[in-house]
Parts: sequence; C-alpha cells; structure tokens
Amino acid sequence: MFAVFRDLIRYNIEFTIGLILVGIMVIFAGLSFFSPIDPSLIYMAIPDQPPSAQYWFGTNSRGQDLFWQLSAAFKNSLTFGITVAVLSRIISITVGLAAGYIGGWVDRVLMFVNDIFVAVPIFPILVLFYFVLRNNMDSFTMALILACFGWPFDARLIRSVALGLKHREFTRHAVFAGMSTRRVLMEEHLPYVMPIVFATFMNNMLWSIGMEVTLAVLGFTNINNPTIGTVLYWANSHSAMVVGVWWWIVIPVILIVMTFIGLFLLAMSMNEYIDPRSRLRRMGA
Amino acid sequence: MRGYLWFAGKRLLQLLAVIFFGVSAMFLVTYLSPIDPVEQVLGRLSARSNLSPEAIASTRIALTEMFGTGQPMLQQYWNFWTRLLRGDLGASLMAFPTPAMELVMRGMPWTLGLLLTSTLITFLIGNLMGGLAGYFQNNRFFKAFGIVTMGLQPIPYYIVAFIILIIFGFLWPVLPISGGFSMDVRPSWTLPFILSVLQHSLLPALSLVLVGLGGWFIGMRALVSNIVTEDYVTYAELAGVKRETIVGSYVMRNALVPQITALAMVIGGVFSGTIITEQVFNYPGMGSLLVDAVNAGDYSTVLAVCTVSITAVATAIFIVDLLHPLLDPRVRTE
Amino acid sequence: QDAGGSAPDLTQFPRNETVIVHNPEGIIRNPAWFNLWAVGAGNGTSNGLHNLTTDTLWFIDPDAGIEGASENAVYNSLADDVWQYNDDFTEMTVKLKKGIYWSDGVEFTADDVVFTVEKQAATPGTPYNGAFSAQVAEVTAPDPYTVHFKLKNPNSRFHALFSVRWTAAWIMPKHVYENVEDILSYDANPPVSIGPYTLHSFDPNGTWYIWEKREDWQRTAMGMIAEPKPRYIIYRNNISTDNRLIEIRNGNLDMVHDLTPEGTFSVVQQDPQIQGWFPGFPYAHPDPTLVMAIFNHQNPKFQDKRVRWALALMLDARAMSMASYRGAATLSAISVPPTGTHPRDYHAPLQDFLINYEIDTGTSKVKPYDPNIGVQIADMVRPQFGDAVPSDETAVRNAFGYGWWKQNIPAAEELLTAAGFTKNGNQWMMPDGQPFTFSVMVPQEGVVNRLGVIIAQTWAQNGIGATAEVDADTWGRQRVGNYECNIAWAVETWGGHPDLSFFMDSYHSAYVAEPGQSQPDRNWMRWKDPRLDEIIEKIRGIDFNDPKGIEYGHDFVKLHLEEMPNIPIMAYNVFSIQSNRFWTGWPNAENNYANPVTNWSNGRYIFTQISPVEGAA
Amino acid sequence: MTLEKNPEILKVEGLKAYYQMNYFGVSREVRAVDDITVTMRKNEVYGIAGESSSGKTSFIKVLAAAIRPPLRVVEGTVKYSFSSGPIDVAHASPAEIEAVRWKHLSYIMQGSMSVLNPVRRIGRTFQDFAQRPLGLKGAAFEERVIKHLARLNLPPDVLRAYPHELSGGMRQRVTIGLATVCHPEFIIADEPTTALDVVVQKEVLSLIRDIQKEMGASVVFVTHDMSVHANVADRVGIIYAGRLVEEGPTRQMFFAPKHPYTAHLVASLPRIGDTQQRPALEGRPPNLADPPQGCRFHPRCPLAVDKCRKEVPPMEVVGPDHRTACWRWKDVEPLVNVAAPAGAMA
Amino acid sequence: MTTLLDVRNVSKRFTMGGLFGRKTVDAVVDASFSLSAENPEIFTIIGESGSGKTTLARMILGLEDPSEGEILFRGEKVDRHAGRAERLKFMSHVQPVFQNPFEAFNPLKQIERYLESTARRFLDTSDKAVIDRAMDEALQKVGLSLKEVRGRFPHEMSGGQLQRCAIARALIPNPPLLIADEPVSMVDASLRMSIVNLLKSLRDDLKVSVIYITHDLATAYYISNRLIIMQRGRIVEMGDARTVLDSPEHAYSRLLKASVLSTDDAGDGKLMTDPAMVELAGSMVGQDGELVQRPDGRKVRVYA
Ligand SMILES: Nc1ncnc2c1ncn2[C@@H]1O[C@H](COP(=O)(O)OP(=O)(O)OP(=O)(O)O)[C@@H](O)[C@H]1O
Ligand SMILES: Nc1ncnc2c1ncn2[C@@H]1O[C@H](COP(=O)(O)OP(=O)(O)OP(=O)(O)O)[C@@H](O)[C@H]1O
Ligand SMILES: [Mg+2]
Ligand SMILES: [Mg+2]
Repeated sequence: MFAVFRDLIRYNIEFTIGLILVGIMVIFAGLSFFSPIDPSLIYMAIPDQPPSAQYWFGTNSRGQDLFWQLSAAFKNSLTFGITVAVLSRIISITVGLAAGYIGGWVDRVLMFVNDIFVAVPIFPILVLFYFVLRNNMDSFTMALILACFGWPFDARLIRSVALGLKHREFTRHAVFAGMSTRRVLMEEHLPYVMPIVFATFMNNMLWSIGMEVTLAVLGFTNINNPTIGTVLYWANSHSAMVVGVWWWIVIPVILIVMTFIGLFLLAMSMNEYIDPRSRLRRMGA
Repeated sequence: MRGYLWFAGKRLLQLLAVIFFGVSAMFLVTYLSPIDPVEQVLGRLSARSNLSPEAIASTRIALTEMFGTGQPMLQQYWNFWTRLLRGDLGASLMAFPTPAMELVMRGMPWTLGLLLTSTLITFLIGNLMGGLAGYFQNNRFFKAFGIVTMGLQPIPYYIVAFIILIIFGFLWPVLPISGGFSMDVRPSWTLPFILSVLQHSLLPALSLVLVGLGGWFIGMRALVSNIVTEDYVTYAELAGVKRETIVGSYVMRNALVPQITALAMVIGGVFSGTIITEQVFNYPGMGSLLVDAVNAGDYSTVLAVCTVSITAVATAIFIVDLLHPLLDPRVRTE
Repeated sequence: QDAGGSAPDLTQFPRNETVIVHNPEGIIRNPAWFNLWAVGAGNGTSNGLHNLTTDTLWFIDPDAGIEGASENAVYNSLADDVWQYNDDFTEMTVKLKKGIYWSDGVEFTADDVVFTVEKQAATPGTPYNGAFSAQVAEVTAPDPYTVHFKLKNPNSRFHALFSVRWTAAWIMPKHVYENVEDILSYDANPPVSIGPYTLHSFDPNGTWYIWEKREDWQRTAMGMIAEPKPRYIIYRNNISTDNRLIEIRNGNLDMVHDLTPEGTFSVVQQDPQIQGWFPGFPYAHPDPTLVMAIFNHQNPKFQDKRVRWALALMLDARAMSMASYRGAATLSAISVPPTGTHPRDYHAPLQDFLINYEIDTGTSKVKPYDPNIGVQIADMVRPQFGDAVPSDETAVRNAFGYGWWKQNIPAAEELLTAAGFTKNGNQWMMPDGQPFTFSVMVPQEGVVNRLGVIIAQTWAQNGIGATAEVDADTWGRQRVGNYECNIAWAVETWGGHPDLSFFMDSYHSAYVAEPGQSQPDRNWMRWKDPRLDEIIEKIRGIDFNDPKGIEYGHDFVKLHLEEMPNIPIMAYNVFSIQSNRFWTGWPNAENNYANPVTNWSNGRYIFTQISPVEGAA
Repeated sequence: MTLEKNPEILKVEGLKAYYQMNYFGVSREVRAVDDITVTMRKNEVYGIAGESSSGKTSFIKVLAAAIRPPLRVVEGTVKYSFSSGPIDVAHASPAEIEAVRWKHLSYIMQGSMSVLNPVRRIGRTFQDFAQRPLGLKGAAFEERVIKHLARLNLPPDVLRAYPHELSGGMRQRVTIGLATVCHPEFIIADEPTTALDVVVQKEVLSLIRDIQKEMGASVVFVTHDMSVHANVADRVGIIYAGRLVEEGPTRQMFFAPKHPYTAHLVASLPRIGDTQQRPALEGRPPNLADPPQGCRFHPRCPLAVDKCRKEVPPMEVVGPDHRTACWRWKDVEPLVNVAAPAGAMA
Repeated sequence: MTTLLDVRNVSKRFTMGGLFGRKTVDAVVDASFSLSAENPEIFTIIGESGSGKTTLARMILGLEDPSEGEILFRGEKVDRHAGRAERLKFMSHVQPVFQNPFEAFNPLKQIERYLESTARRFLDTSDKAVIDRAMDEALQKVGLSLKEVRGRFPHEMSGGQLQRCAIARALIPNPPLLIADEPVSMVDASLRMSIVNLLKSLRDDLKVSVIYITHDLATAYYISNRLIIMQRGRIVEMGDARTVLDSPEHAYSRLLKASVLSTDDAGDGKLMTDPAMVELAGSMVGQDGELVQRPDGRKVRVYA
C-alpha cells in the first residue's frame, strides 16, 4: 500500500498536485474546527477590508473575517457535497450493477423506480421540504434528499456498462470460481465502472453544491449557515463584484476551483491505478 | 420485428406507469405544501390598497371558492386526473383564470430553444474534447483543456453568468443582456426577429455551455479510457487507420451509448434547469415560472410544469431505450 | 461609453422622447391581461398599466406633492374637490371633473363611478368586492358629474378607498365592462385608458411594456395638471440587480426602483449623472413603512411589556443601521415612519417628550432615548463617504432620523429580572425555568433580512437564545401568526398626510384573530388594548383633515411607547435612483414633489415635471 | 529451393525486447526477446514456432512495430528494405512507421476475434484500413474489396455485416482480408488460425499461402502448431525462452532438426491414431523473468553437458539456410515416430 | 447404472438483430447424450467453428437456458435460476474451462484471485496456507507455479499461460465433471500432451468425467472414450471415438479427418482439400436428417 502510494507520488505528477490541492483544502476546511470566531456572527471585524497580513482573505461587507468564514463554508459545503456524493454513489452503484447483472424483473423494477426519480423534477420537491421543515431543514436533511435524487442518472450509466460486463466470460468464470453475486459485482464489475464512479462522484458533488448554491441564492436555505452558496448569496446581495469587494467572490471561486481540479487530478490518477492497462498507455508518452 | 414490438409495448407500459407515478408524487408534494395560494393573492392585494379587515375576509372566501383549494385531497386528486385525461391542467392560481398550460406553453419555446441548443452544443464539444482527451492522454493541449474546463465547471454558475454579463454587457457592451428579443421587433417568422432572438440568446447560451462542458468532458474521458485499451483500437492504430477515424468511429462511437442515455435524461430535465440563467439574463422561460409558481402556491402551474417535464424525461428515456438496438448493434431485445 | 448594440435597441424610440422605467414586479405571467378588476389574474400592474392608464378620485402622495396641484399632498384627480361627508359620516358626495375622456373617445361620467361600485359589489373575485359590499348601501349619480354614496355604517375614511397611495379603487370604463359577461375572465387587451397614455406594444413574455402618449392627453385628469413630457414610456421588469446597474449605466434605464445599498453607493459615485433621493449619503428614499421587530402577542414569551422593552434596550441602533443599510437607515423610535411629512407632524414635536421619557426597570429609572444617534452614524460613515455625508444637524436628522434608544444592557437585564427572568451562565431563563429562546423570522433577501440577522445576533450575544430564521413565506406565516418574532412592518401611512388610520384602524381588538386563524393586515403582532381601541374609535369619529387627528396620533405614539408591542426601528428605505443622462427634473429630498418609487401609482406625476436633456440623444 | 537468391527484406540483428515494469510497488523485467538475429527474404513464408510463452508474440510485436510499453526494445535493429526504402522499425519515428503500415507492412494480431470494431460494419472497417493506402475511392474501392473478399470465399454481403454477426472463421478471414487487401510486401500473422476448426484452418492457410504467392509478399507467421508450419512455411524458426534456437528450411527442420528442442517439438506432435503417449518434454518452460544460465534449454535437454550449463551456444550455420544454437547439434537425432521419406536428408 | 449427466433433446435458438430485420440462429438443434456416473469418460465434442459446441457446454453449465429440451445433472435439472446454495453445490461438481483465455480473466484484476476464490469456496477453508498449497498444486499440474502467477495481471501473461491458469483453477475443487472448452488451443504440442495426459489421469485416477471440446482430432483420438461431431448445430456423428475417427461415415466427419494437416510432407505446401468433399459436406448444412444407430455402436445422421 505504501509502495503504491509512493509510486503514485513519484511517477504521477498529477497525483501529487491533486493530493496537494485536496490536502490544502482539507486542512483549510478542517481549520474551521479551531476557528477563533463564530462564523455566523456579523460585524465582528471592520467590513470590506482587502486581503492583508491581518485578514488573509480580507473581510466581507458583513464584517466577517473571510478566512474563517470560508473555512467554515468549505467545511460545510464539502461535507455536504461529499455526503450527497457518497450516499448517492452507494445507491447508484448498487442499483446500476445489480440491475445490469441480475437483469430480469429486478432490472425492470429498478429501472422503473430509476425512471421515476429521473423524471420527477427535484426543485419543487426541495422547496416543499424547505417549506415544511423550515428550521429543521439542516444540511444533512438536504443532503439526504439530494442523495435520493442524485443517483438515478449514474445508476443508468453504470447499468449500461454492467450490461456489457454481464456477458463477458470473466463474469461467468468468477461465478464458477464460487464468487457470490456481491463479490462479482463489487470486485469484478466495480473496478470497471470506477472511472465512471469517480467522474460522476465529482459531477455529483458539483451538482449538489451547485444545487445548494442555487437554493441559497434563491433564499431557500438557511442563509446564516456558512456554505459556499450562502457566501455567494451574501456577496451578491451586497453587490460585491460591482462595488469592488472582489475578494469576497474571487477567493471562494479560486478555492472551489482548486478543490475540484485537485479532485479531478486525483480521480485521473486513481483510474490509472485501477486499470493496469491505462498505466501502460501513459508510459508510452 | 414481432419481438421488437413486444419489447416496445412493454416499454410503453413502463413509460405510462412512470408518468402516472411521477405525476402522482408531484401532486402529493404540492398538496402537502403549506403555502396557500389564496393568501398569496390577498397579500399582493392588501399590500397595494387600504382594504378593511372585513373586505379581506370576504375576498378570501370568494377566492377559496374559485380556486377550489378547500376540497378534500382525494377529491382534488380525482379532479386532477379526470381533467388531465381531458388534456386540461386547470387554471393557474397565480394568473387566474388563465389555463396553467398557457403559462407553460409561453415559457416553453424559450426554454427549449435555449437549452436544447446549448445542451447539444455542450454535449458535442464536451464529448468530443473528452473523447480526444481520453484518447490522447498525454497530449498537452487536451490536458490543458481538461484542466480549464474542470476549472470552469466548479465555478458556481451564478458567478460565470455574472462575469459574462459584466464583460459583454458592460466592459465591452456588444451583446444585449436582457430579454428574449429586442423591443423594436415583433414576434414573427421574419429575419429581424430571428436575428434578434439569436443575438439575445448568445450570452445565456455561452454561460450554459461554459459550465456544462466539464460534466460531459470528464464523463466521456472516463468512458474512453476504458475503450482505448480494447484490441480493436490497438489494431486500428497498428493498421495506421486515420487518427480521426479511430477517435471518432472506434473509440468515441463505442462510448456513445451511455452518453446518449445521459443526454436524454438531461434534455428531458432542461425544464427546471434555468432558474439562474433566467434571472441573470432576464431571459424568458420555465425556470422562473416554476419558482414563481412554487412561491405563489400556484399548484396548477407547478403540476403543469412537472407533468410536462416528467412526460418529457420519461419519453426521452423511452426513445433512447427503443433506439438502443440501433445505437449498439450487439444489443439483443430479449 | 457607447450604448450601441445593447438592449433595447431603440431606433424607433428616440431617447429624448422616451423614458425607460424599471418595474420591480417579477416576470408578468399573464402579459396580455389588462383587466385590473380581476383579483389574482397574474397580470402586471406597475408595468405602466396602473401608472398610466387608470384613474380614480383622489391621490395622496407619500411625499409633499406638486406645489399648486395638491394640498397637504392630496390631489383631486377625477374628483373636482375633496370628499364631502354628512355629519355622522354615513353619506359621501363627490363632484367630478368635466371634460375627461376615455382613450376610445367616450366621456367619463358619474355613471362610470356608479358602475365601478355596483359591479364590484356584486362580483366576488373583484378587488373591492368585499369593501363595497360591506360598506356601500347605495350609490347614485344625481347628475353626470356628481356621485352620492350612502353607507351602511358611519365611516369617516370611506374616501380612502378612492384615494391612491399605491393603488385604490380604479374607475372602470362602464361602456366596456357592461358588455362583458364575466368580467373575471376578460383580458381587456388592449386596455381603454383614462390616463394620458395608451398601450403601444408589449413583450409576449411579460418583461416590457411600451406606452404612448395620447393625442388628447389634455382630456385626462393628469393632463389638466401639466403636460406629461415623454412621448413613450417603457416599463421593464424582472431585471436582476446587477443587470439594472449595467442597464442604467448603459443608458437603457432612466428610473430604477431599487438597488442594494452598496450598488447604489458605487453607481452614484461612478456616474455623476445618476442621482438618489438625498443628494449625498444615504441617497435612499424612506418609504412610508416602518420596519420593526414584531412580537407575537399570542405567544406567552412576549406578553410582558418589560420583556419587550428589555429586548428593545438590548439593540444597538448603530449596528442595525450599519448592518442593514450600511448606515443609510432613517431611524425612528416611535411607531410612525420618519418619512414624508411625518417628521414635521410627529418626530419633531415629540422629540422633547422622548428625551425626557423615563422607564422604571423595577430597580432603577432610566432615560433610554438618545437623540444623537443620527450624528454618531453620520460620523461612522463619514470616513468612507466623506463629503457626501451631511453634517448640518437638520440634514442629519432628516437623513438618519431623530434618534433611537441607546443600547443599555444593564437596564434591559433589570427589566428581565423584574419580569421574573433569571440568568443562568450566559443564558436568560424564563420564569418557568425554560431557557428564553425564540426564532426571529426574516425574509429571504434585502435589507430587512440583514437587519433581522443583526438583531437576532445582538440578542444572542446578550444571553437570549434568538436565532434568525429565513423564510420565503414570511407573509403567509405572519398572517396566520406562525412566528415568534418577525422582522417586517406593521405600520404604513399615507406619508404625505398625517392621518394614521391607514394602519391603525385595523389595530382594533375586534379584528384580532384566534391563534392559528388568519389575521387581517397590519396588526400582525395581534396587539389588544382597550386604550388603543379608544384612540381608534376617536379617530373614526373625526374627519380625515381634522387637526385633532395629529393629537390622537400623539396619544397613540405614547401608548405604543408604554407598551412597546413591537420595536419600531427604521423607515423601509428604498434605493431608487434616476439617471439625468436623457431626462432631468426628477424628484429628490430638496424638491420632494413625488415619491420616486416606480411601482406606486403616484409616481405618474413625475412625468409631468421632467424634461429631456438637450442634445443627449 | 533457391531461397538464398531472393533479396533480403527484413534483417533483425541482436534484438532484445524486454517487458519492463516499475510501477505501483511492482518492479519486474521479462526478457521476452533476448538477442535474436534473423533475416527474412522476399517472397518467403517464415514460420515461427515455440512453446507457449516463449516470446513469439513479443517478437512479432517488435517486427510489426507494435511496441508498446511495457515492452521495450533494449538493443538491436529491425531493418526492413521495402520498395519505398529501408526502415528500422525499432527506432523509426511514428510518422515513418505510419507511412509503411498496411501499404508495405501489415499485421494480423493474435486473438482476431476482438480486433474488429463491434459497432462498425465490415465495409466501413475496410474503408478505414485500406482506403488510404490503396488510394482508391467509392465504387472502384468497393469493387477491389469485393474482389478480394471473393478470393477469401467471403460473399459481398459481409461488408454490410457487423462483426458479431459473423462466425469465427469468417471473422478470421475478414482479418486476413484486411491485412492483405493492400498487397503489402510483408505480412505478419500471429496465430491466425488458432481458434478455427481444421477444415476452416486449412482453407485459411491455403488462402494465406495463395495470396502470398500471388503478391510475391513475405509472410511471417507464428503458431505453436507444427503441422501448420509443415504445410505453409518455407522456413521455420524455433524460439525457446526468448531466443531463436534453430532456423532452417521446413523440410530440414522436420526431418533433420539440429536442435534437441526442435526434435522434440516435431516428435511430440500428436497424430490421429496415436494411442500411446508421445515423449513429452520434462520440466516446465523457463521463467523469462529469471531465465537459466548458459543454454536456456539445458535443464530439460537430454543431451545437456556441463558446457551447456555455462556457456550460451552461438548460432552456427549447419547447412544451407540452416542455423542452430546448440553445442551438440551434431548429436541431435530425429526422435522416434518421425518417418522421414526417402531423400529427405539429401 | 446412474447417469451423471443427461442431455435430452436440447436445442438453443438465439434471436438477434436490430430494430427491424431480426435473425434467429439455431446454435444447437436437438442434441442428446448422457454420461454415466460409474464409468467416468472423456467425452469429446468436435465440430466446425460456430457449430454450437460452446453453446452446448454453456447450457450444461447452466449459463444459458435451452430453448427446448432439458439437461439433468445427477437426476436434477440444471437450472440457471436455482438458489445460490444449489448452484454452489452444482459448481462444486461441475467446473468449466472457458474457451477464450484472454476473456476468461478480468483484465483489471490479478489472476490468482480466481484460483484463490475457488479454493476458498469449494475447499471450504480460509486457511491461507491450505489455499496457497491447493493453488500451487493445481498450477504445478499445468506446468506453472504460484510464484509465477502471483501478482500478475492477465495482459502480462501469454495466451497459453492464461489457458493453463484456467485449467488449474477448474481442477481445484476436484469436480466429478469437468467441461473443458478448447483447453489447449493455445499451447504447444508438448505442453498440450501433458495437459491432455492430465485429463486422462483425472479420468483414470480420480474418476473425473470430462467433456472435452476441441478442434484437435489427434488428442481426441488419443484420450477420448466417445465423441460427437457437430455441424451447424446438429450432431452428425456420435460414438466410440476411435471407431468414428478411424472410419468417419458422415460427409462432414470425413472432410474433417481429411483436413487434418500432417507433417509428413512438410515443406511441400500441400493445402488442397478435395473440393467435392467440401461441397458434399456443405450441402448437408441445414438439413434435418435423422440420427441412425449403426451396428458398430455409432450414430450417424442420414438424410432423406
Ligand atoms: N505486457 C506484459 N507485461 C509483462 N510480461 C509480459 C507481457 N506480455 C507478455 N509477457 C510475458 O512475456 C513472455 C512472452 O510472452 P509472449 O506473449 O510473447 O508469448 P508467446 O510465445 O506468444 O506465447 P503463446 O503461444 O502462449 O501466445 C511471457 O512470459 C509473458 O508472461
Ligand atoms: N449469445 C449469443 N447470441 C447470439 N448468437 C450466439 C450467441 N452465442 C453464440 N451464438 C451463435 O451460435 C452459434 C454457435 O456458437 P458457439 O459459440 O456455440 O460455437 P462453437 O462451436 O463453440 O464455435 P467455436 O469453435 O468457434 O468456438 C454461432 O453461430 C454463434 O454466432
Ligand atoms: Mg502469443
Ligand atoms: Mg466455442
């Protein structure tokens, strides 16, 4: 394991960069646990200060130190995005692989449910939940709801790959090697869909964070809970860009871009690790 | 052929069931929503004028009667389906008594036009670049392109749209930044109108394309990275088949089936997807209609949008499923 | 910079003949609907329709009104004179102007007014159905230019139904609507206008409307005051804040309804042609609505006035002003908005009373009022805005308000202790031993949202478990009383006229609803007090213009101070800006002839006062 | 046979091609091709035989310029002299290799079941592969292809079929068709008939042979099936553990092998009617990651002496066109059961 | 006598094709034979490419449902949809060697997993040492060793190596019935003989029955007890292996034998088959005919 890791770092500059970027963001988000100030408080600092030695990321028009504000926001949003992505990945992998491999009525039922979830528009449902739950609509509840709607696209994608794998000889071979259905799915088929899983993991994270941003911008979330969405909501409602408080928007954008480029690079290099054949391909540089 | 019809028939039943359950679910959702459309109307009315409490009370009664929102749920549900089967989605509650479908149909061409084209463009460019990047894994240009799109994708859409607005609306004001067409043309199938519509859709479309690329790109790249190791690709390479052909017809063609399924789902889902675009660019469409309707408790319109959307998504998937044997000759319709 | 290429491309609408107005309504869902007499038809109203094509008997401006054309901000519009009541206010007679014509050439007469009242009284679903059917016993037209109302009950404010503050009972063209079978499903496209403009064209998607001046504009009530200058008026709606900023700088908007404070500060600094209400800071126009912290009196937590006072004394006016308006707030300690002519009638006369106002905390006596808060705020923003901030004392008072309560935590704690509360660590406990926690409901956006957040935070910092709760449906929830503390307004006034019945009449305890039931507008806190009822009944017994009205108004203010049923904070300032690039003569604090807010129908008088800029277009 | 007179088309010298892996904590070197020197001539069919995993495919990959990581050419040259000019494919640039592919050099990969694009009709695949080198378009091209397919006993319908609609034999013939339609000078085939039944195998082989004769092309093909070599090849080379151990005219190889391994291969070939076990080689094929010292065959060689264990035997010429790498080639006898027809030893 | 395997009138028809033109392929038509439990034998299936050998094997393995007919293993129907426990029991008795070794292993996974899983499941142990020993023993039988295989991915192995791994895996549970689909197609003659001998000794020493699918008539002759010859889905000749191969009767069988390459005239480049034979054999494709019992025990398809 260690050797794998070492080699990934040694031979794969993408992996290294990705690791560094993601590492920075994890540390940054983790810092919020040690935040000296409650990020929900406003007017605790002089507003509209550009980045400086005292305020690394400046302060916003609400008198908040953006460093700690963003640290909390990234902690919340990334946790949120990862929760959604992980939960919906679990569902979509299970459903996709099972539907593709088992087939028959299992497939039909799963795809039927899948179609319903794809077809039903999520926005009114989220808003309804918001209306009904109001204060109790915390980000975990929202993550659960989004997870319920985030799986069907990818489940179908995974299913279509799994359908092809089902008829491959090695699947039958695995069955005769006594592997249980679960093992066949998890160990034989899952690696095949891993690149898709990684890709959709990120897409899903982006989708859920984007959804959170949209809802926040429209005011359908608890806007006093620092998240990327609410940071932008407030920046927008203070016309930050127009007024010249650019750091309020530019810094979170840079951070989120860093995060996802980091994840992208990691995913790319992980794909290579999973598929020994593509490793060889890159060696042919 | 008979087998195929049998398959299509079964699939059609599934389509109908999906629509039925989806629409019913949305009915339940709207029924449970605590927002009362009558109060919303009253709120607007009383904010503007100085009405006495008695006057407000009697208006409330009149409106509840007109909207039919006081009936028990099963009754409303029954009414809803009987009306729907006659093709009637009821009167909008925020634009009473205009049929909800009329509101939907007004926004639809804009939403469809903008989103279909930008989705297709995004699909084409994203997949093309993703395919190329997956094939030429060590190519600098595609690597850079990947990083740029991957860098663009996480930027919240709102910001991207906003920056485009500033650049093309203010710093270099060459394109209109609001509306579907300009005020001195009349909607008609004439050149000035069409040009005006195109001109107005450029910025919104650009913003949608920019943020949408990444998803397709990375998806295609992942699919392709599985396919490039197949023997037939290696063999074609060894035979000196033109790179374009290999990338296009060997690599991407084989990765296309799942992407087309995804496209169907996305295209079907365009209806609810443009709230922010419509806000930033003041563009007509269904996204803001849905937000307004939800906020106003206009359940007829919410249901009309949902019914259209559910039908569209389900149908799109249905069609792709039916076309599957065409897309992939190996598929057997057991 | 050049506007070339950016929308709207107005070759057909030369800018020296065209004014472009921002309408804050969202997308108009029923754009081809011009019937204003169907409730909830989803049509636009402030898209020019009610601003330019309608009329009724009187207008009362939230600001001073045009000199000569109005008196005490009251304009006689279709009416030729003010209302005439009989002694016990059971009958009202109105004289109408002559020579007024509908845009289709039919003359306007008393029959139109009678039709308007009778038709709406008979048709549920029309806006004044409830009002007319409950109040009007009989309406007649003794002659074509006189209307006579007999009322079911005495009502000294009946004319208010025909007096525009934002809207009022618009007069229907009888000759059109009498032929319509179901007026609720009639779209009236194109509308017949009694104002100086008619419909030119509109966006089928509901985002803009173009109106054109009538040839016979003189034959309208407004035309009789002065000629409206623009040949075309374009109303554009659903333009996002950033979009608005860009469009006004690109020359595609002349009047913007509202912006963010920050957006306003930057745009007036960058573009010298753009003006706000005040020539300098705070630029915003104070609306005749008063933003306040509204407590739900049916909630046991807020039934002790000492608690309410304690909560008021915990607040820091400077923090609230900075957080909500970045200092550009116009504060008011009393329950009357500091707008229009009210400072003259209420704030100035009551200043000494407030300075000497004393409350007994149970432990000590304190004078909570601080008349210098405005100056302090002005000093706070001066480093940023420099000379734009007024320094003259009167100007400061007009802009920042007459004063507010000084934050006084010890006094607040004494009050809470007196009310039986105890402090456990940093958390206040109610007499029943439970922690004192509640949610502060705030709307989704805008300055009120910001205000609510800082209020909740200030309380929380002082040991009250208050949390800001943002909701999209604050309106619905305050109506059914589903909140604990609500940041909104429960006070609205005419603005230009001292009469307070606009909001006070509905404060009568007879209207207070049961918990969970729907509360009629404005007494959202469901405050009940026999002394209040007494004042209300006294006001009902006098005429609108009776000078005693101000006296009773003062009584109300004092009662309110004693009870503190809600905490008045500041006027709802609106950042309305106008561009002098193509047109000038807009109203402002010095020449406050009209309210610049574009969606109120009174704004129509502005079009008679502006003039095109020479050589601009 | 007068093969010597034919001009050389391929000259492989001291070729070493290894699989080198050093990644994700694994490092390994497999010396799949270890110092092979061989020449091939115009208009010749050269068969390569050898045990499973002896490096045949690896060698052929180098010849076909299909060198992909982890396979690396460590040493040596692979020089072709095509009509368009000489080229060393082990060191040429991709563009240079591209220029000769299919036109001069074509390759039939091992496992031809999966070398056809599953979603492309055969006709399109033909266009992809052959249109450019042939320089024909439209009807002329189609005509040419159909004619060629007819030679392979394939109906023109095939062009409209998808690969999965064809039987294995048909697919194999299509692959051969693809590789030969441009009349390349040099054809490389890796186990082209392994998956086929004997009837089809024979048919396919005779096709390859016929086409080769007709076009005057050179063919190198790999199979472990000695009976195929016996009937198709002009010369046969035997690879053992990454080395060429013997090459010579087919007949000589079968009836007068000069290497104990060759003798073995020939003798172990089962025939119908066998009821007794044939002499099978003892021991297991050497592990190419760690090959034995000296002659690589020595652990299994009945003739092995001390020298064999220590010194690598050089290639010695033992007859016209016949070379072997064995210290004791003179002692090699054809093994039992091989009935040499009269005059074969001449 | 009890039957180990009973294949009764089994047919398999595939439908395939796109939107409109659909085709059906009769992969196996009415095949019947049985294996006895007491006399383990090597039962060989020979035939054209695409004649349905693999399909038949798949149906026996329960990977494909017969369109018609049924297959009984030890008196129980082979059922693809049976419960997991039953399927496992079946698998511990019947093990396959799949035809295409390149396809038989997951290219993303190391080869040893298959062996390990088989050992773990069917030897019912989780003792690492026992499993490793079982794997190594099985690999040694086919000329490999665990050391060579461990940690390797399929693409790092030659075709023959993969094929041998596949055989080794199937041997681990010691199944009474082994279905080997062209198990030696990719190994050289010498190794092929040792594997074939391995099959032989399995039969003789361990009483394993083997269904041996091959194109190699020589090894078929050498080890099999009985064989069937298939042409385009149909069994055209069936009987004692040596009887049939010594004097094939059906036209296709004869063509088959005649097509076997010999080394006797190595270097002469003789590759011609008598066209008349080819024609005759070809003319029988698709005809129904009937399997007729001959006095020497074989059955031959004759046509009306
Ligand atoms: N990609 C690879 N990485 C590492 N080792 C490899 C790779 N490909 C092949 N090998 C090893 O190289 C050696 C030679 O393999 P090669 O495929 O050339 O054998 P072969 O002679 O073609 O065998 P067969 O007749 O079975 O196809 C084998 O030991 C094999 O395991
Ligand atoms: N899953 C399938 N779907 C459709 N047709 C199939 C399928 N599997 C096999 N076939 C067809 O059935 C026929 C018999 O195939 P099968 O694989 O059983 O032949 P085989 O005798 O094993 O041939 P080979 O010697 O080439 O392995 C062929 O024509 C093949 O195309
Ligand atoms: Mg090989
Ligand atoms: Mg087969």
